[in-house]
Amino acid sequence: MTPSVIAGLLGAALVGLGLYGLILHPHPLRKLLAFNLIGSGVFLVFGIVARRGAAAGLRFDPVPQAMIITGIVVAFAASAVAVALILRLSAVGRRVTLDPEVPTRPDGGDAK
Amino acid sequence: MSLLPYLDICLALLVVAVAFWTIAARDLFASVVGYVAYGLLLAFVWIRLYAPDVALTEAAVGGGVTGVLLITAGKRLGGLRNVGQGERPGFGLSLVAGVLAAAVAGALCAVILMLPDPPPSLAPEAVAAIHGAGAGLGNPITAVLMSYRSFDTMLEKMVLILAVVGVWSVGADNAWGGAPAPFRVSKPDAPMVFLAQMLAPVGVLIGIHIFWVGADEPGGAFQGGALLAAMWMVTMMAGVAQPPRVDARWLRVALVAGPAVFLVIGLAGGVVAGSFFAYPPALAKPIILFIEAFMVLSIAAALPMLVAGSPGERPDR
Amino acid sequence: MTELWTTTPGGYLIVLAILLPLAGIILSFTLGGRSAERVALGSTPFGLALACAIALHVGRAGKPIVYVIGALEPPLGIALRADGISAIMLITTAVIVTAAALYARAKFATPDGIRESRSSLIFWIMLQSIWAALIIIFVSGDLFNLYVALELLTFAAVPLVCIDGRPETLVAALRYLLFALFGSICYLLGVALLYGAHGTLDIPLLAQRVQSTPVVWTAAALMTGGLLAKTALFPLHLWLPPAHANAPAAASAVLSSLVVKGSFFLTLRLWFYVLPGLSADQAAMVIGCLGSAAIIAGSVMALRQARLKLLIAYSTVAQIGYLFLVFPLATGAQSWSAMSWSACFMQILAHAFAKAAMFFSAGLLAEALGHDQIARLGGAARVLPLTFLTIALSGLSLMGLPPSGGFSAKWLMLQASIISGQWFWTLPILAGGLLAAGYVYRILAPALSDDRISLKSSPKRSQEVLALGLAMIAIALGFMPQTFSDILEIGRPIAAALP
Amino acid sequence: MTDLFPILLVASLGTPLAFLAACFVKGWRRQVLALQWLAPTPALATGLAGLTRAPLTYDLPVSGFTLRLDPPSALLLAGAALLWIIISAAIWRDRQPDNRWGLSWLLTMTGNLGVFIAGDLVSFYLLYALASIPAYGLFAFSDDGERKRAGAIYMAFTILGEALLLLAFAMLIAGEPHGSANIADVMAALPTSPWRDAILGLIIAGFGMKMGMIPFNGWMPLTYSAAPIPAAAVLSGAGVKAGVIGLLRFLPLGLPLEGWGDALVVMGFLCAFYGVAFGLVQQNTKVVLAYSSISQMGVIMAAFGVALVKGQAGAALEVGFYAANHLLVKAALFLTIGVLAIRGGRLSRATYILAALLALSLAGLPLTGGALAKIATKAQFAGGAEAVLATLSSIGTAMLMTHFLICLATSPSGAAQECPAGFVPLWPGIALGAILLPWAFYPAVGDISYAFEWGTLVDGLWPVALGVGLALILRRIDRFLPRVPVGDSIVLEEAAFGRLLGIGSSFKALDARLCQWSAACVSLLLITLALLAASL
Repeated sequence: MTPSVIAGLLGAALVGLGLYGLILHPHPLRKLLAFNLIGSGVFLVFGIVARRGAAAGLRFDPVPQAMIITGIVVAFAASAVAVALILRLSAVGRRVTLDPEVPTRPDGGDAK
Repeated sequence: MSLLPYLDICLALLVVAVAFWTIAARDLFASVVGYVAYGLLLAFVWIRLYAPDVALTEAAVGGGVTGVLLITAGKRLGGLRNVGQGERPGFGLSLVAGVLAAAVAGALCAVILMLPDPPPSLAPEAVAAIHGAGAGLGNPITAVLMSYRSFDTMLEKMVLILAVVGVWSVGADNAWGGAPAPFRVSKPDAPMVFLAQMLAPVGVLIGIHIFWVGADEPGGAFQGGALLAAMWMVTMMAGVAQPPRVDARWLRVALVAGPAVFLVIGLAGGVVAGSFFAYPPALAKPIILFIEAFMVLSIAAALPMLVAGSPGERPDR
Repeated sequence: MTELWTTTPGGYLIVLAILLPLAGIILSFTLGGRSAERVALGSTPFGLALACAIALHVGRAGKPIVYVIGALEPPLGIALRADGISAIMLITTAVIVTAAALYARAKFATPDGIRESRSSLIFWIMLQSIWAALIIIFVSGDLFNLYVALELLTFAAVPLVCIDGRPETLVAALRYLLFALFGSICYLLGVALLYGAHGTLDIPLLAQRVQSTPVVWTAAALMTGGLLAKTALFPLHLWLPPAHANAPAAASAVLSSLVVKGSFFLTLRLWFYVLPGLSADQAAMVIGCLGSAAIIAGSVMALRQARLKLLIAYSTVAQIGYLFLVFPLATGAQSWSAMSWSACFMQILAHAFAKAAMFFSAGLLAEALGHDQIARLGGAARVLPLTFLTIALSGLSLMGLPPSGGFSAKWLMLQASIISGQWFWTLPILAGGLLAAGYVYRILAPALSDDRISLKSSPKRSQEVLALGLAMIAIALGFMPQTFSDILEIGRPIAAALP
Repeated sequence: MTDLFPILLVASLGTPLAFLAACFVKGWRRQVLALQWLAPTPALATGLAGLTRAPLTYDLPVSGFTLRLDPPSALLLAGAALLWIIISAAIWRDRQPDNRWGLSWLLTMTGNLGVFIAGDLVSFYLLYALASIPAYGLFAFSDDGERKRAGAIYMAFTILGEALLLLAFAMLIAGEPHGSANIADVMAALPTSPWRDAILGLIIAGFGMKMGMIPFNGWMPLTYSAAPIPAAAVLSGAGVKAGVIGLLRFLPLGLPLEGWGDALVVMGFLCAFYGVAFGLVQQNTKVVLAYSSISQMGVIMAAFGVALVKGQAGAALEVGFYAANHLLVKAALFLTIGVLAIRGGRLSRATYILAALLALSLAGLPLTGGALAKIATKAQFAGGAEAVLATLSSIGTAMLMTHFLICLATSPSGAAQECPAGFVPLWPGIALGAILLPWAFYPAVGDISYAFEWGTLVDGLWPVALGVGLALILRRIDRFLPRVPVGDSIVLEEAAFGRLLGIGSSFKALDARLCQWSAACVSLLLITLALLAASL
């Protein structure tokens, strides 16, 4: 088992864990954490791709590594926007949940 | 052979365990803390993958700034009553979700083990390009980020600006123009102030150093900028510095400086070097450093603003 | 084959088209206040001109125009490539963004006495960001670059959803953001696998290298799944109706007519440009079935909505379904694939213009009447004739009645499904038309009755004319000459394989 | 001179379109609508000129549309144009309907005239839709519940018919090897098309909906009773003929097709007797006429069926003549309702005799246009079961028309307000014209002297006399007849539709379930795995 294989399996495990959390946790902040777990799992997959691509005197392929750095920044920005939305939601006194509310208005939609 | 493979396996198991804790913890705050620890552990994995640049980024962002962001948010949400805790998912759904997640992870494992051998790689091209007429930088990652995939990098900085605007946009209408508030502490702690005053200058120096050496060694604009950002956040937490108003002109200029300079130089490349985003070979390194300097500024301004949140929110008690 | 990776004459136009809105964002953000609006409005004519110039170049050259950024060739560098479909989409985007900008002036002008207002600044910056992101999506030749553009698009779209700050819009925005992030992370995972398998992310280069291996198919499945989530294909549409129905009219129009098409466009790029050589009939069938389900379920749900904007949003869910029929109908080098290809783009265009016109009109109605309850529209057509003419014309296109772009699209799609022997697709196509007639009827029939209704305020004539103009374009698309499908074929890999 | 004819052909469609365009010029609309009776004049000229000419196909430049005129369509075009001119002129001379109604009128007129000369699939479909959909505006813009209902049902059948035809047309063009949309080309390719039977089924069902074929007949009585008199006149006269021209164009008449022909014969006669039977139990004069239309369209369908069985290519003109006669007479009958209602109770004997002649013309009373129509279709209904059934249908029509005349004389009618008074002085002329005009056209179809032969006269007279007698007997037992709601089967269809709507709520529940976050995420993973499984 080389480090890259271990890291690959680790990445897959993190994706799986994250998916589970993302599907099931009712709280949006927990979902966000889960999303970040999936994200780091994906970056690990990039990471082993970079590691496997060691060649020509380099111990890694620099292109995927550059992509990871870009990806981490983007993921962070996404988390920040999501956190801002969650905080704002709780500030306006709304139950913080993602599932649709029970419609308050009766549905008048009686098709022709 | 050596102990290293066992260490790797232990590290991986530890990471999985912490990740599991993050998902499974009952308490929101506990899981946030778990996530911060997870970010730091992951940095070690990156080092084992010979990815020091990524390790630095992961430590600074994954562990550091994201940690502050989530802990602040977790603290504020933890005290609130209106967080849906009652709606635990049913057993059937948990089972389905578990099976599906396991299936996806399993498929992914299989596919990762199936990746072709010998692996395709752009490392030779990158090395050749660095030594050739390309960027003339010692750190191939910086070369890729700033030269070959400069377009991605510029877009990523645009994403940061948009994220800042997005974070600001959720504020209340009448608060617009004010400063974001969550860092403001009513009575600054003496040790915190001391720490900020001592740490900040050192941190700033280290940050600038990381950016400067990034041209040839691990490090670069993002890692350096992230450290500067952390220092600014520390000073704001300590009350030594005040968060700026969102309509402050200098803040806006600092935020856009990186992409703006990048864009102007990219355009100028069309005239001077014959192609947009091309650098004259002799001047490639100085130009890249010049752009990166502004990038550092933008990143140092953007990250704290992302953590600080929208203007005018009152801190909870 | 190296001509795929060398800058062609006119290639610089692509870079300028991207940099224009990016510079606009930077300027708008720095200057703030009223300047944001001025910058956004001022740049639209140039953007439109650039889009037309690119289309002209592509049409005249008969092959894609390419720009290699920094003269650094793929696989290490990034190449931008405008082909036939890019050119058509660029023009569509420019027209609709321009119309949205003009329409939004009334609502998002900075009020007097304030230096800068939140909603106006956000709107003008995000509008330009959406434009920039879409342009990149239409012309980028690199899958990772496309990921960043996709994220740019999400980051621009989400704040528009909650721009008025009501709690329900915040929930809608959060749902949208999280689900879109889920989608993009799936996409990114696929990208990582593709790079791991073939060592490049440049589209034509990948197309030469890909083989039918489990790695490639896993990557394709993940990327497709992610993109479908962002396109809100049924049953992944949870975020779309609340997001599109709660945004202000100008934003809804852009979100519904353009933003969802961005990720759809990428799906097309993936299947028809990256993987064209591999046969994936069954996967295409799966996508086609989902599309059919979207047509039926979306239309039925639209029929049952009480709010006009929700009805229009569900109609988008349905209309998106039609687009995905292109997967079973256009794969492989068959005689009918060009027909399905034109049908798909005709549907994209027709829906884009008709839906933008619909949302504009819904906005006008809501302002004029003070509500958007369909049950209370009785007699409204008497007092708002121009608005209802717009709704009727765009409804014509949504139903697929001639002459309209919607009709041309369905006409070609029906023919393609019959010729290809996949007659079963005709059922959802026809049923969708019938149901669409039902929901358009639900809007129009009460409005055309003789009931009395009073206006809160009369709508601005200029806004009404803008909406009508877009609806007329949707109708005029029905008269599109043959050159339209010729342009669409420019640079399509499968086209080369056809006799 | 030969070069002028294509110009005339283009003008017959171009003039109404120009009027339509002029409506959108600021300030012109009112005048344009008032003058729209001029719009069909080129179509009238074209129709008259085309009666005796060889078929002409003319490709319009740029648009890719094709126009086509042959004697059968010329006959229908001339009749329709004449009808539109007279009725439009009378309406706008008398009063100014509102612009919305006027515009619907002009749109319907444009589509209706155009459908007779459309020569390719796309323009036919377009004009057919134009002839059908805006007609909604002629009666359903109202806050009256019954009219709204009629409008909704009319629209439902129209759109359903359009959908069936769209599929049929797509199959037609798909079967044409060169991708031509020209009707002549696609019809030439039809016999060898792999989808021949599906196409014929869809064509018959689609146009059958327009012609009130059972079980799609319910909309017709509802619509005609909801529509004001002039609108009912043009819809029943010219509007329904869009279905006839459809069958004329899209049934492969030169080709013996036993199965489809027989089916059409059975269906046609079924409709013919169904219309009579259900019409006889109605009291509202407009509804009675609507049922008569169902019956007459059934006869036309049956004639087409026989032509299909026997492979008679010439049947087009003969059936076209039958349809043209019905066009004139039915419109005149609707106007009769209005005019007699305006005049009130004081009806002169002459008026009543004229009305009776007009009504019985439909049944084929000798020396009227109806007799010629019957003679024209004798090639179809000669010998065997068809002849018997055709005679029975004549008797039925005579009964129904007598019933109509009785209702006209006895039951009070609220039609007075719906009919412009301008028709009153015109009516005798219109009625006489409807009876006599077919004589002028007949030479294009056959030998006119046959109509005066003794045997022909007797053959024409006895069924009418028998029908009138039976109707008078029926009147005695009127009280024992069941009362059927207007539109008969539509009541059941509405109930079934209501059931269908119930599915909507289960869709809503499904949608609410799928819109749960966890369900959506699970769907995403399932889709991804399904795609993977499908492509491996």
